[in-house]
Amino acid sequence: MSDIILETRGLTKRYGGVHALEDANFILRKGEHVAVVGDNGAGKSTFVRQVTAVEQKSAGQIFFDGREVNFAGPLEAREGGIETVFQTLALADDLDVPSNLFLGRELFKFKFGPFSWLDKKAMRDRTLEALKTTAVKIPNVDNPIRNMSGGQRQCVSIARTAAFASKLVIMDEPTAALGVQETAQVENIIRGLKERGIPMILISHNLRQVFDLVDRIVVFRRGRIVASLRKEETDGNDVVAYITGIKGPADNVAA
Amino acid sequence: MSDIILETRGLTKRYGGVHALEDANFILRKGEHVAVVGDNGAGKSTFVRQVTAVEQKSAGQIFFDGREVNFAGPLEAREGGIETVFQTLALADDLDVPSNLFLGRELFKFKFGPFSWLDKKAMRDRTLEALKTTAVKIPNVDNPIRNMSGGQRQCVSIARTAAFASKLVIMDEPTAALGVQETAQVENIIRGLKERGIPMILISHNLRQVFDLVDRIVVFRRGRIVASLRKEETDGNDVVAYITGIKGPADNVAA
Amino acid sequence: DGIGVSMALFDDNFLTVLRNGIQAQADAGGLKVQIEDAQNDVAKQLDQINNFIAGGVSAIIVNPVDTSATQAMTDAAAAAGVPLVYVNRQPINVDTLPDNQAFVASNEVESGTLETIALCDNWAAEGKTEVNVYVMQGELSNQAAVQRTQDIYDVIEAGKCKVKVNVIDQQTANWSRDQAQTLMTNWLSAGTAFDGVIANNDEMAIGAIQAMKAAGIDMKTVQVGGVDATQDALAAMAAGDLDVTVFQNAAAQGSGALEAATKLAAGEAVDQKVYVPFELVTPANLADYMAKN
Amino acid sequence: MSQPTTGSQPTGQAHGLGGLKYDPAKRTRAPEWNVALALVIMVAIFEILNRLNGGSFLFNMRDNVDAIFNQQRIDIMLLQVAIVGIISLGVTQVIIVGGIDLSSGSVVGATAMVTMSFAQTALVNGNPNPKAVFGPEWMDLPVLIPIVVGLAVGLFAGLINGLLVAYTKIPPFIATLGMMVTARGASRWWSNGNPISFPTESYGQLSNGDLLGTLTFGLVHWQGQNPALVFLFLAVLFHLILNHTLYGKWTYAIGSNEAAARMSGINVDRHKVLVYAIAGLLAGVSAVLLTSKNLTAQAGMGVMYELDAIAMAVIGGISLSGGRGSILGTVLGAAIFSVIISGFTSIQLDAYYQEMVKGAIIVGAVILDQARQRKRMRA
Amino acid sequence: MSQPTTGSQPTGQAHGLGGLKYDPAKRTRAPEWNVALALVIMVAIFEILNRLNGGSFLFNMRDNVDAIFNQQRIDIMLLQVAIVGIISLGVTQVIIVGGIDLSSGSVVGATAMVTMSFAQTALVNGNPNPKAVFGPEWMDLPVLIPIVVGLAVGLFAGLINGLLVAYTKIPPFIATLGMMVTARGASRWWSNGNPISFPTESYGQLSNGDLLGTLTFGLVHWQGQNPALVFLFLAVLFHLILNHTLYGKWTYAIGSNEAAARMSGINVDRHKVLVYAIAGLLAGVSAVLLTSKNLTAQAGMGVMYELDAIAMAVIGGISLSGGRGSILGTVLGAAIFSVIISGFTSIQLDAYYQEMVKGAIIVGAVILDQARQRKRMRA
Ligand SMILES: Nc1ncnc2c1ncn2[C@@H]1O[C@H](COP(=O)(O)OP(=O)(O)OP(=O)(O)O)[C@@H](O)[C@H]1O
Ligand SMILES: Nc1ncnc2c1ncn2[C@@H]1O[C@H](COP(=O)(O)OP(=O)(O)OP(=O)(O)O)[C@@H](O)[C@H]1O
Ligand SMILES: [Mg+2]
Ligand SMILES: [Mg+2]
Repeated sequence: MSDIILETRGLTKRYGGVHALEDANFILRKGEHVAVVGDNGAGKSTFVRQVTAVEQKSAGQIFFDGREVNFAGPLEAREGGIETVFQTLALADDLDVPSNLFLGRELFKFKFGPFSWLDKKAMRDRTLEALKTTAVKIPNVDNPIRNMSGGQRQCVSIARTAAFASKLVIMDEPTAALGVQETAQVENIIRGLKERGIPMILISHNLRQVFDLVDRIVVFRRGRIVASLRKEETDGNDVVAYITGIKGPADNVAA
Repeated sequence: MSDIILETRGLTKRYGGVHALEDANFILRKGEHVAVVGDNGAGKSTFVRQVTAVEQKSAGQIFFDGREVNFAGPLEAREGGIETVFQTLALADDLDVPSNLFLGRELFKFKFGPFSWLDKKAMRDRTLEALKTTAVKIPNVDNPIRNMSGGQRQCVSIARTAAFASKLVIMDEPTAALGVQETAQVENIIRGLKERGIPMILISHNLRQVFDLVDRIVVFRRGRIVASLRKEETDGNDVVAYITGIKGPADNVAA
Repeated sequence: DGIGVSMALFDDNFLTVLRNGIQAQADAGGLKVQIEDAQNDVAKQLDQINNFIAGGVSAIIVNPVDTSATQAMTDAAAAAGVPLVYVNRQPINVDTLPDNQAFVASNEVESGTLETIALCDNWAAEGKTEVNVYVMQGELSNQAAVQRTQDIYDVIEAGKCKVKVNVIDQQTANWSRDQAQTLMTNWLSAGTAFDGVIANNDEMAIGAIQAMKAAGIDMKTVQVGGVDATQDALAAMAAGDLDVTVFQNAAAQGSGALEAATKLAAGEAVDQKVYVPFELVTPANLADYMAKN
Repeated sequence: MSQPTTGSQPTGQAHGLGGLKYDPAKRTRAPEWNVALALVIMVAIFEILNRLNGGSFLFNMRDNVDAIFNQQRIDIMLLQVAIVGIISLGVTQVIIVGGIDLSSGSVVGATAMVTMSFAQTALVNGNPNPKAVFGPEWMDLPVLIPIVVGLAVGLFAGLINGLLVAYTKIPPFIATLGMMVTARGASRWWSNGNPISFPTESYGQLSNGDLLGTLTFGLVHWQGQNPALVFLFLAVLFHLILNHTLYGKWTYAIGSNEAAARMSGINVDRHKVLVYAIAGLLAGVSAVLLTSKNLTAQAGMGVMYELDAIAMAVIGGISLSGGRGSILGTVLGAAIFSVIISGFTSIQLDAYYQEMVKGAIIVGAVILDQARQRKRMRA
Repeated sequence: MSQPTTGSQPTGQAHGLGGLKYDPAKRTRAPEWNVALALVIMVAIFEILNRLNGGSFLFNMRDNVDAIFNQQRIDIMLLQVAIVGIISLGVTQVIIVGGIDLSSGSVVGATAMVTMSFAQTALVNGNPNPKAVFGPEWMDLPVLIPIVVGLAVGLFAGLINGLLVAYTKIPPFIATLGMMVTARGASRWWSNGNPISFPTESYGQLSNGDLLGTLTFGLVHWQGQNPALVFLFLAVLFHLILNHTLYGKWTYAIGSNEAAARMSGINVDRHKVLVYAIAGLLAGVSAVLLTSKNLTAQAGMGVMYELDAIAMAVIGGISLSGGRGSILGTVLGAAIFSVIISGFTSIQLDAYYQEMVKGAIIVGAVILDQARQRKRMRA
């Protein structure tokens, strides 16, 4: 058995005529934390959407946990063990916090197919615990998520992912909307994942954070992977040089 | 004439039983740039929504440009001269970039009430110019905004506000989703506003950015304004102390 | 107090005349009537009857949506002891009605039969032996439509028609002039030669006429028949466009029903069955009907 | 950085989890309250109008009967909405899951025709059944057969709706509009437009009987007709299911944000099929009760029921964009509907005006509901 | 930090503004293409079926007429959808703005009744008009009066819809459902359910005339009946308005994201009123043409038109959640509708099957459209 948990070969995604992701070869080892950085529109979220099968890739292969996978949708990806915080948060606005946290993984009093009886109390209690780990303040967890602030929603989403983490965690800009305290808390959660040996892909525009948390930095530019840098062998200026195209493969711009 | 452009007295907003904003007394002088900081859920966006009349306040008074105002809606606020980048972006997903940029302020070939003929070419040209100022890369401005990345959307929103800035600009976490380059560019836009003497309220969780850009920092905590600090007289630790409640008015927590 | 009336459908031209007949009679007699529209829904009609009973009316008149659905209504009224009169359409349980129920109705079998035979006679008079015709049906779920169409085939099969009739096509125009116009034009666009149109009602016949006139067809060369003898139909007949229609005395049915209901409410005995016959209308006797509908 | 005092303080205190002041007494009231209020107002208006005429809308005015309420009025008010109400329970779920069902009325029509064909009796007054659809060997079947057939046909139509919506991704409005047209065609085609009548006695008893007999609570009597009993039973059943089972949670989740539900690992497509199938099944129940109550089946049965069912749900406070609404609301909406129908007859309002006023009342009830909700939000 | 080479490179080159590879040849094709394709397929199928019977669906088979196409078929196909098509133009705009209009059919009915009352002629075959609504002084009015009355009544109904939707914030489904019920009631009440007939000759000429005469393009002839002319004229007009004026831009913007439109300073409420008012006005136009074509007005006129109009728009690729769709799509949708109607008659399909097949075709057309759109997205 190799120690590679996720590998993509030639992963490509086109939207109509837009080549949003081209020929991405990416490797993630067990226990490794990797950051994906790049300009807006560089294709980072697109990469995540292909790996988690939210969209169907145009070309390429994905290997997960030792075998080639072709997830039909995010459901299968999650069942395979990939937990994701998406950039556009996957929350049901009309439901309260516990319902969102346990969405798709409800706790039951007794099971009976779709008509299984929910254990609301247990879900609520465990929600309050999970929220503590993110330090977020929510006045009333029984209110629908619709009315919560950007940061509060983000924290619900992260709490969910952390609580159910298994083989691979992906977070797409998890702290973008967070305050100082909450950001620190989420960074703690990420360190906790590292300790538990759970591999992770972190997408972030915050280079300070990236250098704090991960082992390796992968740079996207114009839909392509242009660099993969070990943290010890690089620095902020170097990364920015790759992001902006000063370093790296020559732009093959026709015009 | 006083030099105060915006003042709120006792501004209060309750959602059902939640007191999201209480008794906010806030002053902004002409030409001044003020940052609003605070935890997630502290009431920052709520404050913005009351000032711009997206919601109707529960109590309190708002004075703008020398007289008390009671805007009926964001339309009036904008006509009054307040330009805003909202946290939830105000973009029409099915329209292309130029249409979004000029939404509510279209250019015409000739005017005839609602049936005025649009000057599409002029709007497109001026859009390309405006986007240059934000350094964002958008493959095809004629595509609907629906398909753009988080950062691209954010830039469209900022480009719009910057292009039409008049008496007061409010930005609610404008760089949260932006990359390194784009953030730098937006910060340049904000400096440009300062030079043009346009007053501004900037909401941000990024203290580095706040200290770089503004004159004064107002701290929100649990729905109340707990501090207003001149940049020269404070530092990061001090601000964080107010945000987290170590400094500032004692918490009147009952339990 | 008062009398409750449940009509099958307000939008129907013929039933409107009947309804007006009831109202006129009631006004003349100083009676209070409450007329409801069942909108062609059997279930709604049954509910209306129950609502009348709850409101304590002295008698009920029903123009049944469905003549085979009357048992439930009869039961409901009988259980509450309220007299009931069926009008215009013969209830299926006509032979087993309780004493305080009656009906004033016409036999739909006559309408289509009179219409078809008259058209056949006209073709025969023109010297034809074999004719090609189009048949326009009313709403398919409506019994009058089903019965009047059936009448056509019954006449043909029973040999009561003097010429050989070939039905080129039979489609529904849902009682509507507009749909009939469209349907007729579509038929015309096929270019098949034909000798006439048999329609289940006058509105559709008029729609067909308008389409044919728009296409430049000489109305003397085709026979068109309808049912109802509405004012529009009579005018079309006077203009020489419509050849046959059938008159049903709606006003008489309406007033007759109200009379029976009042008597039953007062505890008097009445004839349990009253038939009002259909009457054939052709240009020859057109003048007699001008003022009737 | 120091850790602030957050923790899980029980809500309902002066300060919630986030330290914001929280005043539970002022929390937004459930929307069902507004609907209930509208219902009471409407009943009161009709009562007053009736009193002006010397009658009463709800109360017993006859000296010879020992009851508080006008028993017949109560009976008919429950009975007349029971059948559309049952459809509305299914439509409510379809709307909550983010869809719409325009086909329910037509499905009732088609199901009625098929069901009744298996419920016919062989002899009518000693003569062979004049409306026979099949031969005599298909007559006088045990009552269970038409019931099963009815439920199966409804379920089948619902399944098709669900499969179309879930797997072809066409808008539910279109899928069910197509089903509406098709099912109406099918109900006409089944017996060439002829009505189908004369069911067996036991079939007729389904709706016209009263399983539990007349229920008496002191001076309040209720005949307890079967359709009304079934309606109330199903309402309670689905209220529990929507609030306490996985089915309910997923239904709300999908309606609230389908993409999120999908990403959360809910099998959205399969669940949608289930919801539409249940709605179809309820249309089947409705068709059985309807034909049994009227002792006939007609191709035109159920016309416009879909709009009435949707209107009931909407008056009950459902959101047509999905994710919100409740069975309780729909039942209250049905009650308002029933009061309107019976109320108009009781005050002898001219039928010409009834439709006009009915339209205005539907709109008015929803406006009232919305206005009160907005007001509470602002307070 | 250095400034990268961005700038406004014209799109359509190998690299767009963002430096991503951009291949314009593969860009998603306009959805109208799929609808047009469905139309062609459907025509082809009917042509083949007709040929099997020795006839032709579209082409002229008569030796004595010198034309390529079956002129009468083309004429009726244009005429039969013109009137619902005009409504559909308004419904399209209402759907794009994020609403729905269930009232258009009933508004046509009510408008027809009122309009016709002012279009009556005094003498029929020498006798006084037996259907007279008003006294003789209100008869034989200039044709302009009923036209203005018709447009005004339609506009008024549309205004009410718009005001309800915009200012009470109730869902458009409910507002227009209320209007649907109310308008139908009004059309019955107007003349106690009696039809109103015998218009003046000039009024009848409105629809039955052909203003431009028969239009001939080589061997292709078209009678150019007025309703079809009006429909095509209005379609072109609103196509231009939606694509090139402020009205169009705002309509799409509000449908796409109402909150965003509001925050951008669009007077959303006033604009909605305008859109619904225009839809009402178009229903008025439709009512005038309909009564003039049929020379009568009946309370039941326009029943189900609203669903046909919505179906046309949806077949034309509109999104019921607003923000997307086009007049061109709706016109193509209307064409598909027309082909279905005429096609069925041309192959003499039994009426009982027509409805069933029609439902399937509506659903099938939309499935095809969706499938092709998804396929292109994936390519
Ligand atoms: N459905 C779509 N159709 C067309 N283009 C799309 C679609 N989705 C994304 N794109 C384009 O693909 C490119 C990559 O988008 P992506 O969301 O992956 O960027 P990103 O790297 O995540 O940026 P950000 O940091 O701003 O989130 C963008 O130019 C975007 O406009
Ligand atoms: N419509 C609403 N109904 C009920 N509560 C609401 C509503 N809108 C906001 N709140 C609550 O009010 C509080 C303040 O929210 P607000 O959006 O102003 O926070 P914020 O300071 O902008 O936070 P962030 O930094 O996360 O954006 C939050 O606790 C939120 O849950
Ligand atoms: Mg992204
Ligand atoms: Mg905020």
